[in-house]
Amino acid sequence: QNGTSRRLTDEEFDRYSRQMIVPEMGKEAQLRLINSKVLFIGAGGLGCPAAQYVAGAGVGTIGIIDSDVVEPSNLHRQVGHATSRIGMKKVDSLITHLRDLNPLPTYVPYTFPLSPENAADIISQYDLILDCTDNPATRYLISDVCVLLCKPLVSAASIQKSGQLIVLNCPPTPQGKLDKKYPPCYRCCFRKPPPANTQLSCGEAGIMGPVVGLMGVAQAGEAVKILASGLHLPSSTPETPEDDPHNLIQPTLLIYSYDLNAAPGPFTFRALKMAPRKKNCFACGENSPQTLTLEGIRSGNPNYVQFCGIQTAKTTL
Amino acid sequence: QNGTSRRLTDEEFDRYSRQMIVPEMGKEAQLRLINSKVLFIGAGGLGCPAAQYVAGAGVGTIGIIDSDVVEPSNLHRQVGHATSRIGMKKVDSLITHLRDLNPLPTYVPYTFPLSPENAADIISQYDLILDCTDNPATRYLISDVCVLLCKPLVSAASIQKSGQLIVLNCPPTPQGKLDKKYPPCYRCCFRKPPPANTQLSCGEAGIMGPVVGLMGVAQAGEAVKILASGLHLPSSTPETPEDDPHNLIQPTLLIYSYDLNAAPGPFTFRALKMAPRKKNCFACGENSPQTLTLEGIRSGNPNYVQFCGIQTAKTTL
Amino acid sequence: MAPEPDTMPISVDFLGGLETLFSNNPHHTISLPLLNPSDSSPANVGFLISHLVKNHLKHPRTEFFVHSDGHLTPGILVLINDADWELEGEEECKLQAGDKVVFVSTMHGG
Amino acid sequence: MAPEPDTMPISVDFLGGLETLFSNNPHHTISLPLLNPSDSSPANVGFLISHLVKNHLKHPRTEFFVHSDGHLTPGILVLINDADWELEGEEECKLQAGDKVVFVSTMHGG
Ligand SMILES: [Zn+2]
Ligand SMILES: [Zn+2]
Repeated sequence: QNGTSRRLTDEEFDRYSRQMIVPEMGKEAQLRLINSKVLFIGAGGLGCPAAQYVAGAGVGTIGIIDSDVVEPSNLHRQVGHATSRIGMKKVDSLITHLRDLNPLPTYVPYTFPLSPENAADIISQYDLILDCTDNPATRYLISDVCVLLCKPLVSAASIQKSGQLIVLNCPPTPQGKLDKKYPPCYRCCFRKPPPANTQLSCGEAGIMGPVVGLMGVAQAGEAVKILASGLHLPSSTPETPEDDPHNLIQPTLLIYSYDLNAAPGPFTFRALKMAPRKKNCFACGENSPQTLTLEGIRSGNPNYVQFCGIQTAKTTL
Repeated sequence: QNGTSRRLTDEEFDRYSRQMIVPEMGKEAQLRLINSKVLFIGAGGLGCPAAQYVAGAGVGTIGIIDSDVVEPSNLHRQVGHATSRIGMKKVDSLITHLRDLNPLPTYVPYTFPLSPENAADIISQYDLILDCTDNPATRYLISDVCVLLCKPLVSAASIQKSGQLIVLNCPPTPQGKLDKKYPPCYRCCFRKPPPANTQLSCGEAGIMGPVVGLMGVAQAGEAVKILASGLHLPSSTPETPEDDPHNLIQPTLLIYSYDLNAAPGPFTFRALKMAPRKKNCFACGENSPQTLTLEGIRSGNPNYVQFCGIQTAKTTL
Repeated sequence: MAPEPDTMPISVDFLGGLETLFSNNPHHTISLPLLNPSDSSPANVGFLISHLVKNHLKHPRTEFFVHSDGHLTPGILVLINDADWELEGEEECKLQAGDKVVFVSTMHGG
Repeated sequence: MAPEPDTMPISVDFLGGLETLFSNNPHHTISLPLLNPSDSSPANVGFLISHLVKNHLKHPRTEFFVHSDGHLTPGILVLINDADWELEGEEECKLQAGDKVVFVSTMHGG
């Protein structure tokens, strides 16, 4: 990493001292954060809290992509927006908030939707991707491009009273590599999307603010630790899952279950151990270089909208 | 509850519709939130995210007490403040942020420290208390007053890479009542504070933003569910712990362990089942009406600072 | 409670919203017949799913759990004793007393 | 690994920051002698604590776990098989093979 040996400025030291003194953090980890680039796909219920803590921690470049505008029904949970910014593009509204929280990072706005045509160009410019989106078609697109570009992915989702979180493709591993056990991609874990008639958006099914908020903050937590500790760097000696102390090759799917009628209990948080990369995975498995390419994605193959069985990706939350 | 049968205004409906359509929420639960009063003790790393989601959810009256001013070293984790408000009282800074997120609640600022002299007067005006403070002396004071005034308490704490959360005294139960099993207070769970030389503040020991942020959002989640579902109301038929489906009489202590070198694993979230109210508890047990009174607290008995073995409560984070 | 004869206890968890289809309860310990009565074959996960639909699914919107053909709705993750069911033979995986099965609905909102 | 003779396996978890005193590992399965060699009494939680200090505590700041008199530092919560140790006799509580002991450091920061 270039730049992990420079001195911190007084302003950086003032802002980041409380996290730098945490054991295993320190100046080098802080400089790794400052030298990193993180992309948030979605500036809604997940993206707002996730971006607050990633910006606060001092990640140097923060890209945010979302085409929506702020609406009053967003504000119970999208805490990076404000009543005074209703009608503004969410990306611009969130960056307004983040810039006042921490002016030091470079903020890069993308006020149009992520698409098969533009995904690779945008994702290629970042070290780590946070999936904060709201529809299956975009989730499969993001994961596929992350596999092809060797980017780790922190994926979260939430609806009504439940949330999920998983760290994918970390450490990033070239497509088709299967000589040992490697970390899974989104398709390894979720081979097929649910049928269109069982896909509910937060607009239709509702969402509790603290549930999606907790998943967003947890996403930020994973992003900060991955970048600070260099877990996103290709490992020269990947462990076998039996002795993988990092839970990366067989990551846990974290499930948060919020029960309106009870205090936290044994089912509030579940950590389910996932399988490693699958041989037959369409995106990262043995024959995947024949089935999935950046060229193909750009020209409409696979067809994500058809795969997910809906006419247009839902983007309103 | 008065007022749970009125109509919602158009603006309320616009703002809260996405949470009102969640199963088991609905108009009545929303009106319970609107008619409720919540007190945040501390406007720092826990109070900021907790207040964002409680304000977003539409709780009608939000009191915040803290005597600190905003400093640059707060901003990596205290996401309700801003660079443009450095030097402002934290309470005023946070309310500025919350009012733009949701102008409908009534915000009540207290820009002085909570003390044995003023605690009962302030706490008595609220339905639910969130302990977002940073030192043991204040934590014992808050719990003792909550027991005496029959207020449920959502208590969280965090340092370095760990966080804890527990719902106490819920449903609220009069001091000294022990004919059945009842929920514990803070002293039931944590009988003695650690010695002064092992008490670390976030300023000295450091704190990761996403860790304290996650605990704050989780606190908001408990507050919203308690008020929306009426779990804070005295129960006419308290269950025995064996069949308590609410996890309130024997609440779980939730522990979050953030590991910089690993993705979430089986130890990331632990839910430890606590004992119910203890017979020998100084604050809520059998003989507690003789040992703990509001009069006593106001006149310096117990002496919280001496009990916790430090000259002055640490209030800088 | 004592187990019924010719049945075995199976621990079944529903997460990610699926619990709302099953009496709002995330955890069930069910008594599963040792043999599938339709063909007297040993109970497998496919039989468990049909047993759950018949005896425990208390919600009109069954399509969130099973297709009209009785197969599990795509997008639901199944873990059998902590292992991905794809590695265990999916619906063909045989069950034993005390096995733990977790059904998780994939979420997409944000 | 095979258990050593005259010892029993005890599951010990450290949470709330205590793991940093114990090789940064929140979970240990230790081999605890069946008898306390100092007085040949059956192993109890007090003996477990001294055994942990002697064999597993790898950190100079021992005062975060035990006082100079060998007793556990106040502010540490102990759960024995999921029950508050105050209800189990604290340091006097006898241990059996397979028991699960959790030590949690209380936090106060915010
Ligand atoms: Zn894959
Ligand atoms: Zn008590």
